[in-house]
Amino acid sequence: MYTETQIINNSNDELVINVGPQHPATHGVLHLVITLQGETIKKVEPHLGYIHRSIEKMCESLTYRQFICASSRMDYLSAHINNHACALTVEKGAQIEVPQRAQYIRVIMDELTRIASHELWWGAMAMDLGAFTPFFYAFREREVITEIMEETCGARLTMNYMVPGGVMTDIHPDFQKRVKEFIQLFKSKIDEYDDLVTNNIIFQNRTKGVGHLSKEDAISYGCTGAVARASGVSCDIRKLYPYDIYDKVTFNEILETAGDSFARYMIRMGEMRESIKIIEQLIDNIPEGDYQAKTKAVLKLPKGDFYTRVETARGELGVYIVSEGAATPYRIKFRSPGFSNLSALDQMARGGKIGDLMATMGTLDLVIPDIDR
Amino acid sequence: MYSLHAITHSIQDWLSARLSPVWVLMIESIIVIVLAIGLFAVLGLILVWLERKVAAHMQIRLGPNRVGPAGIFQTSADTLKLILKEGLTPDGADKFLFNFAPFVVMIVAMLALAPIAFANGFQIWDINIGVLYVSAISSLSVIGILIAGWASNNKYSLLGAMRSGAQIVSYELSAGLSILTIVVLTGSLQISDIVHAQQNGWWLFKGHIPVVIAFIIFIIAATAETNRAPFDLAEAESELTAGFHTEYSGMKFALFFLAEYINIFIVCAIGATLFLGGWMPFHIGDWAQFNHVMDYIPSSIWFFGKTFFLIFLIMWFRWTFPRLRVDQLLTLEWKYLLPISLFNLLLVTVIAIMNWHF
Amino acid sequence: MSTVPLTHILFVSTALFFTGMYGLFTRRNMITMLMSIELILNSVNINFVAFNKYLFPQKMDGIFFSIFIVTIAAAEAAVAIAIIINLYRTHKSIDVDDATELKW
Amino acid sequence: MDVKEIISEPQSKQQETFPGHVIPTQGGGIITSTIQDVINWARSNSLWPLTFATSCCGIEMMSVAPSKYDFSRFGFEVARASPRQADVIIVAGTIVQKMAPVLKRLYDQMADPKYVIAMGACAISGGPFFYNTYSVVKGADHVIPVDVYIPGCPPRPEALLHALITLQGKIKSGLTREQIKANPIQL
Amino acid sequence: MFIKEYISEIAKATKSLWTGMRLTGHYFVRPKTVITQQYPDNRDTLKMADRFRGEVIMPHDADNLHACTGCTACELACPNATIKVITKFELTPENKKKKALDTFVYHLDMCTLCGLCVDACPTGAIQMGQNFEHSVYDRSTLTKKLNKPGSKIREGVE
Amino acid sequence: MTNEAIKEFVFNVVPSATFDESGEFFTIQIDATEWKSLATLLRGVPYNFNYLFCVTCIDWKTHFTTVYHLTSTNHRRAIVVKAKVDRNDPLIETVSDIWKTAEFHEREVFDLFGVRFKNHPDLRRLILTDDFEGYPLRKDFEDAVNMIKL
Amino acid sequence: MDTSAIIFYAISAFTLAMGLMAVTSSKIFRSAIWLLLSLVGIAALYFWMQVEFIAAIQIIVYVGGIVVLIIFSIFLTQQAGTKMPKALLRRTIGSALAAFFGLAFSFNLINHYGFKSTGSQHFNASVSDVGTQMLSTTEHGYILPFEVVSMLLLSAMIGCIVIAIKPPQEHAEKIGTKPENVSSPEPEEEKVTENISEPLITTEV
Amino acid sequence: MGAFSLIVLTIAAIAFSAGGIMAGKLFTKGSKNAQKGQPYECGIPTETSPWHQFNVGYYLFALLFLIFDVEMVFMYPWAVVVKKMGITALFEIVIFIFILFMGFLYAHKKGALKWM
Ligand code: SF4
Ligand code: SF4
Ligand code: SF4
Repeated sequence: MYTETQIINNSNDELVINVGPQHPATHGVLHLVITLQGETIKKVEPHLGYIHRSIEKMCESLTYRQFICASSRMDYLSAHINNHACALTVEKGAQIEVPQRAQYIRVIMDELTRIASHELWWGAMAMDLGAFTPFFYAFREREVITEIMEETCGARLTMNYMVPGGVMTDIHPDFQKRVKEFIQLFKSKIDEYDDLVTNNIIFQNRTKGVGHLSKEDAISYGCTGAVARASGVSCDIRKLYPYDIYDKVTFNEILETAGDSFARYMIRMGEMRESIKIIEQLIDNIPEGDYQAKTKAVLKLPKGDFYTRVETARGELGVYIVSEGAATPYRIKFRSPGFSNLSALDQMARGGKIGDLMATMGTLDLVIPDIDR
Repeated sequence: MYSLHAITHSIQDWLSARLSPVWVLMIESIIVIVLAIGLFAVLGLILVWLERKVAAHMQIRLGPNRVGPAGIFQTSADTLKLILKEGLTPDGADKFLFNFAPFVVMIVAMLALAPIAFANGFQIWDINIGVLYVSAISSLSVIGILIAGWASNNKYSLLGAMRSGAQIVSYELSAGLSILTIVVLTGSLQISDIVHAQQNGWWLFKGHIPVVIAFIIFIIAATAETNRAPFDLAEAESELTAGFHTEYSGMKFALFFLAEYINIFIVCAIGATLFLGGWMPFHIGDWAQFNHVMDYIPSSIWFFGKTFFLIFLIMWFRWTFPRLRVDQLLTLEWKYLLPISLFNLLLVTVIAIMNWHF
Repeated sequence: MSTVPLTHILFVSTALFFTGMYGLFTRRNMITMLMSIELILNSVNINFVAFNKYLFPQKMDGIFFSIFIVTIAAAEAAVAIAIIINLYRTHKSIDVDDATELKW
Repeated sequence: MDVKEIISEPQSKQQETFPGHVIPTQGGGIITSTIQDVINWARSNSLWPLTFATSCCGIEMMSVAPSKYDFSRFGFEVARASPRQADVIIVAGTIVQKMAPVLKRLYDQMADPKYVIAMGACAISGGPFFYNTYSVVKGADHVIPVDVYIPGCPPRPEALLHALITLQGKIKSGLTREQIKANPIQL
Repeated sequence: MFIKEYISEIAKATKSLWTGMRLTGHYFVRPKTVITQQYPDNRDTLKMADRFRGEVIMPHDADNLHACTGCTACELACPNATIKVITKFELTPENKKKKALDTFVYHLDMCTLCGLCVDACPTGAIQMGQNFEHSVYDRSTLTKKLNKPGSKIREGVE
Repeated sequence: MTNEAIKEFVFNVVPSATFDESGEFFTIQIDATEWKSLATLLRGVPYNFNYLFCVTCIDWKTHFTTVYHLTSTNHRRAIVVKAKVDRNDPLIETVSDIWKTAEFHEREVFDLFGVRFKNHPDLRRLILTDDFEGYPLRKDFEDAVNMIKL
Repeated sequence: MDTSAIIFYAISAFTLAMGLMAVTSSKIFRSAIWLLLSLVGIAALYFWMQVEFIAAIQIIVYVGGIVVLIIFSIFLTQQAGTKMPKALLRRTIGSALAAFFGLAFSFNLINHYGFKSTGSQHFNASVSDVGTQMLSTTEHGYILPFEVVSMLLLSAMIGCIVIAIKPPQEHAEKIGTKPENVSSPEPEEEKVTENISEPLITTEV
Repeated sequence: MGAFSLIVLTIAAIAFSAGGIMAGKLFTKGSKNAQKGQPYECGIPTETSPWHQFNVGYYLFALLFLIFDVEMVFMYPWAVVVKKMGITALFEIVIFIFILFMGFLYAHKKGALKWM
């Protein structure tokens, strides 16, 4: 059935192995066909589509309120940010003015999501490299975020909290208090992360100089997020094209120049700290007011096309809506960050060892449904 | 002072008084078989349970606690389930070797038990080349893994087997060299001699820093030889799914699983014997009163206590560190451990010859 | 062990020796030939130890000889396998017949 | 034959000869309930999952492992990467047409006895992707037989634990899927 | 010098490893840090957040009355047609034909728990329930009828 | 750099190009045949559009439009190029040699729309199975078995 | 015939059988495993003869070293699962006959000679005796061979390395190196990359 | 019990393993299907035989290991008597190790200890 996986061994000291779709290291159902010589990787060929859920086709028949719901299933780790991007696009098209309060809440939620996502990445990456305990420590803090989310949004993962024109409900009365508690907790725990993983000699040896991606390649492959920033490409949408209130907060765009797995790791660790900074700036200043703009019952976008870029935990997410003026989009395209980042995998992994591939994959932080859509 | 020594001797005497030597041998063999199998089963159950509990507490969780008090029957349930699970053989596998491999690892693990002194006088065979014998036998364990990896007809298995092959043979060297440091100090390979040489203090404390270095190297090498994280490349889950036992299921898999833990026990027992005095209670020089108090604790408890302490160390490693890459693993051995242990051995020799140790 | 005469041990080692010989003659594959040679060396070892033990129990030269034979066997195996693998790399074959025909 | 008959018939016949509770086994033989109970006890308490997750539900499945929910309390934590050693496959996430043969193969390659939990709306019915999608399999039970269904999108970790307890209940009862369908067991 | 570098390298490595071990050791000896909630045992004390979306429910009051008018707004709002509202025509006391709810079919097995239907409902007839223990052996039992048998619409709900 | 400058620059190479400034981004509309030469120019000096961040396609029932979103890491200006592709024989030149990311994106477009990219190094189905029939994101795609219409 | 004799014959039979299978098996990996078992059998023989030291050496060097090395070389060079080509029948028969006659001749010789000793004398080759004699510089000492052995091992090691290490350039071309950066073909490429390295300005959004 | 215990322990191991496997066979009947016997490769059918030449740089380590292994064999008798024999033995072994260490350094310099 799968003619694409029919592999012919032409040279006899090459070995072709499949990693995935069911493999603990591919974090889902990515299928990599790896050509090995000894244990040295000669070629990595990603095969996608094992979780292609035809979201783009489906969205063509969903209304602008409903399709946001589907978008949180793509990059479920940045569900809020995905929803945010969709909401922004619809707002841009329908020219809805979002109340300040909603913007603050959205940004706080985004940054919380980013921390949660990076925490999961951190644990899972350490697990890829064979350390199990970080996973548990990471989830300890992540659970706190999840609880905060659940309290306000009503769900733990696929919150569906952002709607065109604002957020679905107002924040929970305890929200600010709990977020502040979390910030305190997190600040004390992130040093533990450094003790356990960052400074660990084995970890450093396994990631430094591994999966190198040059700056030119990063741009040419369209990499975004931590992957591109680790190669020295400044590409934080929050800084370059600020949306909502990102232009009002001060934070640094973390840049590294090494371009290897360790640089990508350090970028994400730095981003968590920056996110904390952003939340700290916002959490006490949420203005009073509406949390949702008044919108029509049936949203319709004018004819034309609308493109929004936001920075998810994985990089730049683009939502491209082509509207014909109906209540449903004519065509939707999600430009997912993982898709482009994945295309650079071959470049990064070539010449490395299988163990290096795991380090590279781990620091790429792929979410496969995001790539397949 | 009570010891198992007396019990074994009384059994021996009782039997020899009544039966002909052949029968005595037979009955003794049966006793040994039953004891060995029992030890295997109990050790397997306890060690797996212990590991899960240790892991859980390091990971701020509880670990098994629903099957029996504190989950102590968890591993029994697991074992029973594994026994009752279908043990399938892949079609493409070399069927004979595939089924033969678990036996090899089991036999190797069992044979290595022979010279271990579990308590004062409680030893199956006090072989005169004791530690050499153990390192010889444990060098066999790689064979089982190679057979298993090859016979499975699976790429992951084969890669895993080759990795562990290179790894185990490499680390045998530094393990052997650190064993040699103690041999130099005691001048005997026999386990009982080594234990008795530590009557006035364990080598770890008597032998200055070189012995401590040797001890550390031994622990590292033991971890590597038993394919434990951070050296568990043979079954590197995130790279090679389950490594050399990817295709094994049911009881055959359980045997590999068990053999891994038994091997840990054996290397730790050897480590405890060499560096921590085996069943020898904690003695300080010729401070007779203190030593006498210590003697009241049975020797078997001393032995198991020390062994389990080392096992705990190895578990601690596993739940803390990331896995090494294959080349780093080999570099660690060939660039660091081997030269250091060679040099260290010479240092210990000087100490031994000069009688600088206590 | 008194009931087993020396000759029986010698029979075993001789049989092993000729088993190795047979392998050496029939096999055309270098690795299997190497394996046959190991068998032959081993049979000699048995003899050394047995002679030492049965005939000259007060000396230990047989033991020493077998130790040195083991050493030499190891060195020989190491070098041989290095050669075999190198040969394989250049010729993609480790058949002796192929190796003799090709210049290398 | 009607499923109810399968259950009722041998029971009524055998009850007279055997003192214990008698259950027919798959192979046709009959084992008295005590041995069977012990076997089922072992099986139900040692469910090793396959590390199989396709999408969002997989994250909640992962959340069951860490400290807060800690499925190791049930002895589930020995997650195996190889289907040969796994007992239960938790279908966590959407199954698409391309994945279906893979899932089938994984299930086929597992050693008996094996169990399946369908986690989340997608695995039960296609869930959010039921309509207007061309690539989603409408429920994992079209591909492999499923023992326990947990609705939710995604189900919370407690719900997965509940499903595992439910599965344990099923294994302890020793009944097959059809038998349970015919007369549902009470937990 | 080579040797000095060699040794300092080893020392640094050992230190970093020890730091990690100290951390795990730290947690190992402190059982208080264990944060496990023992799910089936804590069922009585387990309280979901009140906004938690576990399933869609239709509250009925003591007289077996609900607030659903059968307007199908929820059905339209649902992104994947989880809800099927079957309506019938009832005769009002004034002998006028009035649309009323016959069966409110809810496919729990398909619901994404997004809450859009609750948002859309003009009368607040449906809510998100907090129950999450839905595991079943048989998929067909997940298709639910939310209005209780014999239930009627509450007076005064339009 | 202004829209006018780009307009002129493009106009010199592709006289048939039309422009659209109404949307968020400056849009160039061209025909499929001119795309490759335009792309080469845009990538080169002076504009250096080195970052192709989105490639997609729209099925207008009468024709396809492949949409390229370009930006430059130097001057941070995004433009959109829309190339009209014949629906019956969808063929357009690949740009994967100019932007490496295009290789994957073009494969995806090929997979879902059936637009063939000339000289693409490895034009195979990326997401769907090899034996999948039809191109699902086309508006006339029908799949009676799997696609349950609401 | 006592227990010890029975054990001896059992071990011998095992060793011989495995040896025979090692040289006749048509699957090379199995052949290696039979060889391994045969070597283990020989080690058992040494244990039976109570020369434990030699037995341990046998296991460490032969089984743990040489056979592992052989298995590795099988992995490296062979389609290990496939059957090896059958040897020519002529050659098989010839070798079998030669071996058989050799065997018969030697048996005859051994029988004829009839060694007298039955091993009644106590024989003790403890490791310390071995060590003492090995290191002693007296007439019966083996110190010279001992040191020469190190030279032998040294030369073997160097030989292995020289033979096994491929010349670097050949090596580089065999193992997958990083591909050349697939750069855009147009001539302006160089300037473009220069542009990239300029400080990034964020104007005109 | 002497060397006889080795036989006894071997029997014990075989009994233990075989007993377990037999017990499993007795109680569990596995189902059969076409996929079950196929090698597991992450859910994708395996195309090429894994019994294929491997080109892994490990074997050089195995070669070196063999040499050092033999060296260790000589060191055991030495270690036993070194305390008795004193400085001469130390001297002898220093020469012995030194010569081998030369080889080790050579290997290091040639890059043999780097993994290919
Ligand atoms: S049920 Fe919901 S959460 Fe689970 S996989 Fe499907 S869409 Fe994701
Ligand atoms: S539940 Fe609400 S929205 Fe749905 S039919 Fe009833 S009244 Fe209308
Ligand atoms: S919660 Fe969402 S999916 Fe469920 S019935 Fe309501 S609208 Fe539909």
